[in-house]
Amino acid sequence: MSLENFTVMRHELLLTLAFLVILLTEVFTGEEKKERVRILAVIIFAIVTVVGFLPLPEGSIFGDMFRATRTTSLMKNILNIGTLIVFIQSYSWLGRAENRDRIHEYFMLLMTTLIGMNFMISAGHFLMFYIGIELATIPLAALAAYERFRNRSAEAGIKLILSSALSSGILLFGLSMIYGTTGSLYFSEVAAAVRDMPLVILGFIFFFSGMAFKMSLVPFHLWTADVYEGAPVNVASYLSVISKGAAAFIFIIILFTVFPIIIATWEKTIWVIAVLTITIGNLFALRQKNMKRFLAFSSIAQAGFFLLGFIGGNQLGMTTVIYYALVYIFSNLAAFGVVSVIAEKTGRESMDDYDGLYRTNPGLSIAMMLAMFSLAGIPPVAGFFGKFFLFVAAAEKGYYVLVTIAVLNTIIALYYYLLVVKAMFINRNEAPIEPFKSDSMSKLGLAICLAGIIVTGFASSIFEMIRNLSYGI
Amino acid sequence: MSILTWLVIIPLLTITGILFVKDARQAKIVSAFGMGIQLIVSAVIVYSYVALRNAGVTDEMVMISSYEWFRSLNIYYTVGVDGISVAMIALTSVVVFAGIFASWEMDDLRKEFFISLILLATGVFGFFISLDLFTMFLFYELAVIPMYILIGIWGSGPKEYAAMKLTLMLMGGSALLMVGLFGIYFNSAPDGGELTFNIIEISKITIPIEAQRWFFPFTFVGFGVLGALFPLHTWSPDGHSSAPTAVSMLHAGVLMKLGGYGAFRVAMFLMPEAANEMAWIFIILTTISVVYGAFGAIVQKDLKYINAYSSVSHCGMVLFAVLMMNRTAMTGAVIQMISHGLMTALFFALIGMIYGRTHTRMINEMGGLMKVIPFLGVAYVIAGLASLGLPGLSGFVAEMNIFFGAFEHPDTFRRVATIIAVSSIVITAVYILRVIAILLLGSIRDHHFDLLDDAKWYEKLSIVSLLAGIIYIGMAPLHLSDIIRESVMPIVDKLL
Amino acid sequence: MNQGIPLEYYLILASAMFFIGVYGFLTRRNLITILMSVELILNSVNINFLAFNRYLFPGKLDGHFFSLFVIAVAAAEAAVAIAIIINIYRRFTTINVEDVNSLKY
Amino acid sequence: MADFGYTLWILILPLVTFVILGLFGMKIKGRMAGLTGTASLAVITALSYTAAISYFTGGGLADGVYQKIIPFNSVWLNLTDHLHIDMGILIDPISVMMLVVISTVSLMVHIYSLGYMKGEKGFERYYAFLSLFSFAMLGLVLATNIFQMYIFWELVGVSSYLLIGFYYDRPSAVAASKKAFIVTRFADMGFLVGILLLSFTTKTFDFVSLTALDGPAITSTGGALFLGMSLMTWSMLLIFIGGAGKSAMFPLHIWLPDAMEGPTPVSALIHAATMVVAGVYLVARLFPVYYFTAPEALHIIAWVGALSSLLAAIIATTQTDIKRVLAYSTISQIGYMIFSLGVSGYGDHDGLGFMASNWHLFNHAMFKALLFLGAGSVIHAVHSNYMTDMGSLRKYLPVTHITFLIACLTIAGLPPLSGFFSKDEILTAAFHHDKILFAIEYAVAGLTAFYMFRLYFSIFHGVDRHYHHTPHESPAVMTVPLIILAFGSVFAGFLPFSKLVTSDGVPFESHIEWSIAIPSILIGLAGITVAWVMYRKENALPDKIASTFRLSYRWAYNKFYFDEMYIFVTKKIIFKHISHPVAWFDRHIVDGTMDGIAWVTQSVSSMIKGFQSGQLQKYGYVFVTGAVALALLFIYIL
Repeated sequence: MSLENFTVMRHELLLTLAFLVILLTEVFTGEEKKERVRILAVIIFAIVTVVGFLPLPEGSIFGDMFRATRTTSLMKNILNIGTLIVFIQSYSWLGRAENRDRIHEYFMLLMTTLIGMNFMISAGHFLMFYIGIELATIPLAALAAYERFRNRSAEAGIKLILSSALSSGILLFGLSMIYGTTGSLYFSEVAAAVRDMPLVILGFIFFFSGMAFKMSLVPFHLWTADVYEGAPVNVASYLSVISKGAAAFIFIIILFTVFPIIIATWEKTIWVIAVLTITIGNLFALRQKNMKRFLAFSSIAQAGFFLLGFIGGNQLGMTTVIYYALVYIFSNLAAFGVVSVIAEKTGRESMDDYDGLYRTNPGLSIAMMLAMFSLAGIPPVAGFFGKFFLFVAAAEKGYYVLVTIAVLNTIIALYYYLLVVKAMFINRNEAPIEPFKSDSMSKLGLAICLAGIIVTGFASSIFEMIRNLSYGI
Repeated sequence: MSILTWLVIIPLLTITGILFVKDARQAKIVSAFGMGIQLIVSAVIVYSYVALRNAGVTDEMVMISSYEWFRSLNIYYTVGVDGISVAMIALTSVVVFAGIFASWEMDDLRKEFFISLILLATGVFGFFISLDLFTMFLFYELAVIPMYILIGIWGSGPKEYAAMKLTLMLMGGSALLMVGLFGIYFNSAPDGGELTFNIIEISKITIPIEAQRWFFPFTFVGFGVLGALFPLHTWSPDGHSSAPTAVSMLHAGVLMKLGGYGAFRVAMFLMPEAANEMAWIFIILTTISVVYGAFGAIVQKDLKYINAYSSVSHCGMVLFAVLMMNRTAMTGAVIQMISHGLMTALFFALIGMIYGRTHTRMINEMGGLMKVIPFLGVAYVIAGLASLGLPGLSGFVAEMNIFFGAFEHPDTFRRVATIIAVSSIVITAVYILRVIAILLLGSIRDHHFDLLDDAKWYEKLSIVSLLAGIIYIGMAPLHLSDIIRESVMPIVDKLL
Repeated sequence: MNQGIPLEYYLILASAMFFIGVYGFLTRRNLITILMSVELILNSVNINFLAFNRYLFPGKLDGHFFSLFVIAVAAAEAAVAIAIIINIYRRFTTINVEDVNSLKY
Repeated sequence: MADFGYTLWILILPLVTFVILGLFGMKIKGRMAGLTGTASLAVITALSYTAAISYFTGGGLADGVYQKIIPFNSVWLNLTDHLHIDMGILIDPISVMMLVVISTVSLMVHIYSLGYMKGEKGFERYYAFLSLFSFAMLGLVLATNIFQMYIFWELVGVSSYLLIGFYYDRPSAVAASKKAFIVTRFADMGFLVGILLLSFTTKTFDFVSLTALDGPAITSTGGALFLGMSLMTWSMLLIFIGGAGKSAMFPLHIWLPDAMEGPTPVSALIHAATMVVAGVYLVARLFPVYYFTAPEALHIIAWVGALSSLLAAIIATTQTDIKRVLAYSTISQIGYMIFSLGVSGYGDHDGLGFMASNWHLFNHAMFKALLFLGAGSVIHAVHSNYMTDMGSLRKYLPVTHITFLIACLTIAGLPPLSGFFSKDEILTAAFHHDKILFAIEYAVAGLTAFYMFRLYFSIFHGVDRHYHHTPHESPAVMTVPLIILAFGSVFAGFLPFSKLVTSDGVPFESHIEWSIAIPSILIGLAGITVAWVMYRKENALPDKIASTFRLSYRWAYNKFYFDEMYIFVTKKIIFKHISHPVAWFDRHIVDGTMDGIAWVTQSVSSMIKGFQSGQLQKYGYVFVTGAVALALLFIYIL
């Protein structure tokens, strides 16, 4: 094993490097210059993101415990893009006085979780996968509790860490059963040895619920809304987009590569869970007034839509999941971006506060509207393409009933997304949010998201590229 | 680039233009200019279509151009027209043009209004030129969604409720439609080969009958919601009554036609066997629509409600005719779409103009308006007469084609349905005359109305452009009907 | 060679621990106790892994390593959790889980 | 045969006039508009007369038979593979006769209106509508096919609507116009369905092939039986419903008396002379089809005609509004014509009823237009419609008086005035067909004489009402048309009608059957005498008779409560029990379902909010339960 082999770990290594750079600057910068870490982090991460796109050799190291393929590197790049946007969006929030001494923590913790996710995605062995998943979760709990002086932040932190501990416990218990029946923890060996027998199914279901927790699928979703609401906006957006996207990626990889043999079982599971998730997510989102909570439930429902790509086990399915994740990253980050700008400037987070927003802040309203339309799947924005292709993927395998339930659910979803649009454009308000100028970093973040929302849909080459890198069972 | 694509590009350019004008007042000038050009382009398309046909081109679709889009799913941006779409394009551009002028006095958020309106129009144009189900669906939804904003912001009455209901019901329809499209797509290559969304390609194969049985209802009902198929029409009264003038015009005039157009261009053309099997269910529903809408209109007091129910009746007639599946009835359906599009747009324009003057839409609060606003009054009467199917105006031509086509079937069921549908012409007369009598005739009930002004130049322009269409079709229907008669043949041939 | 305690015993133990842990998680009111219940769950997993490795697949060490890592990760988890619990105590002046419910519906 | 290409102008001219007056009428205001309309109609009249003369003087004859000539025909709209709607001109005896009638009366009315409508607001609109009507009516009679006829039929209806509602600020006029339109529209629905049935049996709309003895209609077997009558009979009956609606036949007659709300010249033109006889024309046009394939329908037609004439005559004896008396008289007379067609045979002398009907139509147009215009002149003078406000007007309105008297004598059927001849032929035809119907018509003849002279005596004799303004004779522009029409009424009886208009186009000789004519003259005289006794001088006799037959008088006075029945059906049944429930159903059930779905979604959403309790342990509980449930589900069930 030569040193060159480590280049397959480029994403992880780069991130680690970036992590170290931030750590060192932390150490060597004076108190008054700490704010500059923000810009440094953004720049470094931009470089990491760009470098991630360079061609990469495929391969595996550590005795196939770590595998890098073009698919995984695509997934990592997508996560990088999302994280970059989150970094940009966090810029002004981190500038607050109370956050000043902990700016580097924020970046380091986020990068750590991203490293964890990258390991998760590249895992070839359940141990690597487990380490990745914990690395991606534990720092997030710390991040959720980032705002030390707010009750809600602390509550979000404890809810996240304890729920995730329970979920990883159950996941591990499931894994132990799978290990007991298959005798290995290597993906490739498990895949070969897995059989349709009760213990395996039980193990798989436990494993499944652990993953479902990560993706916040019903009924394992209950932490989601509380954590999103309590956590700082940017952490919530990271949780809802990057964390969920990564979970979806690794979940589809594991389903496709480790459990193809018991597809008959997990298809049914996913069918049930998808219906539950979409429906319950929508029903909860319907009533929400707090924007973060609202987006939390909407993201639960969105997670349900991801499952439509899982269910067929087909190449198109994986394509659409990755594609939709990309679209979803842009859309949801745009939404969270607007929420975060408004929360930052005015401290208001309720949907009622958005009444009449268009008349005072047209730019933000348009961005929010596009985001909502994209999430709802309205043309011509990317969400339409994403949803359409997801449905195509499910329909390809003949899951028409599921597709019908899902499309009918899009109507409920449309209803609550339109409520936001209604608040901004239609409702009148005695005391609307005052006109304000967003800082250039927020603008940049939103601009990237909006460009993504618009371009990703029409640019078929993106879809085709993803398709070429995807595989089915 | 095909000239058809300009139909999508021009509105988009117009929108860009509106974005860049400083003065919101200029927005309407830019819109009017853009839509004027659109009207000219439509005229050129009609002309070149006729020229092509005269030159002996017998292809089902002409002016086809196609660009690859999503290669792996075989999705193309494919446009092309036949006589039906050409006619619909012409209708749309006239109605949009008239709509711009009908909203000349829009004062609140004017730029946004025109942008949304033209975006809606873009969707409609795109829908009519699309030959690829994916793009067609995309444009379909694109046309529906601006309605929410348009009604919500610039509407009146319970606008939020109406806008939400309308949007959700229409999108519900499109959700069903989407399932139907998937069914079509995945059965578009029953003998192996590449799946396709291309309508012409699919029409060449036969979708397995089992699949048709499943997906025909989805597709038909999906389009039917927009075509006000009973009992899924209830978005129409509320939506129309709350919408601002130009939106009602466009929506009732053009958007509802998407339903009828899609119903035969997609649902029936691609799944003819199932269409034949299930026609009876929908014939019953549409017959109910026709009579029910008319009866519903009789007792309404709000002008817009009357017209909305009337639209239910008339659009029911479109679907009714479509389901009769022969050349005459299909021709009638298309002419009815155009005729109804023109006259209902005219109605809504007039209602908007009257409302703008009297600030009420309740017929019993008005009266004798013919004296003070003769131009609008006369136009209203003509629209009414067109609506009740007076010869010499467009409605008659359409209805006769429909009745004769429907009656051509020798079976008793269809004939009885036809006779029931024919009865709507009497009921229509009742409510139209009732409105005219209460609204325009008699003595003036409120003395504030003595001082009303008659139509302004832009209102006249709007009205005259619609009236011209109604009268032209009514007086010399042969051109239009021959163009359409040729074009419905491929569809009818498949259905037989 | 396995004439001592049969595998089943370990598995029953592990299952019992697992469910005791879950039960504890669901019923204990003190956040620290809940955390301890989680440790129970993780330890039951460890027993499972070790037992399976030892009895069924003695040739490899996957299970052993796995439990080592689980222990390490559990420690990290506990560290963060306790840090947050301390913060909870500061903010809410209680570590009763039922009182930490300002976020709901 | 002569070239009739110029007849196209008969259609084009009034349309052009309408468009010009309609678009620019407001600009050219007043008299000019009237003169334009009148001039255009004068040209049309000249063309019509030219056509008639050249047709009847040999231009239309070939082999001793009047031919159907189609100088112009072009496809207007293609319907099915067999059916296409044409627009064209058909010249044959009845259409030419109708041309003469329409153009004459219309011209008279145009001229008369110059005086009568002088100073009215909307003068140019009035002439525009008159032109539209002329166009529609001429198009109707010249139609080459049944569908063209239907088209113009509708246009006639709408122009009638517009003209009845000319005084649109009067609620009664508005109501009347609406009623007229809707009732005739209802009848037209029958017409349309009839056309549908007919055209799909015969695969043609064309009158020439429909009425050809070897054509598809007459040679058809009649189609399947439905309720005991063949499809053809049904279709012809339905078509007749259209005719009955336009011609105000019982029970669709209710609109006509109300239609008198329109300006009087309009009543003269549309509701007396031309439009209302469209039903007669329609049956006459399709007469061979009726006769050969739908004799049952023809039988019904005869009864409808007879009943209408009787009922209308009875009602007419009790009305006091002079225009209403004339309206019922019109219904009664049209009943005669319809009846006459119903009892007619086909060919040669058997076709006497056909000839008589058309002849009566012709004569009736003259004298009824005269009566209406005369009544208009009276109304113009005293500003009232009620005979109770009139009396002794002969002193003030000499010309009107004389012409009105001539018209009354004509309608009463006294020789040698034109009414005598045509009525006599009708009675003769009836006598040979059915004795009961004959008796009814005899009675009607007497009633007619009675109510007309009741009218006459009440207006021109009796007490002098001491008018506020002394009534004075109308200007020449109004009296000259009266005189012309009076001439027409007197001399039309001498036209050799049986040489011109016959059922099969072959001229025949007709004679007066004195055995029928003399009793009818006597009955007419008896009616006049009774009227003379009762109304010559103011006396108590009419009231006494009225109170003696109180019940029947009240029934007749209230027009046998037909209006009330219709109102009951429309308001109480259609509005109350159909439309309101439909509207309610739509708002509450159909719409309610949609709202209900939304409501259910919202409530479910509220119901399940308890799951998100904020309690970490509850979350864990759901988590574990979910996992276990899934496991159980998949291990044991699926």
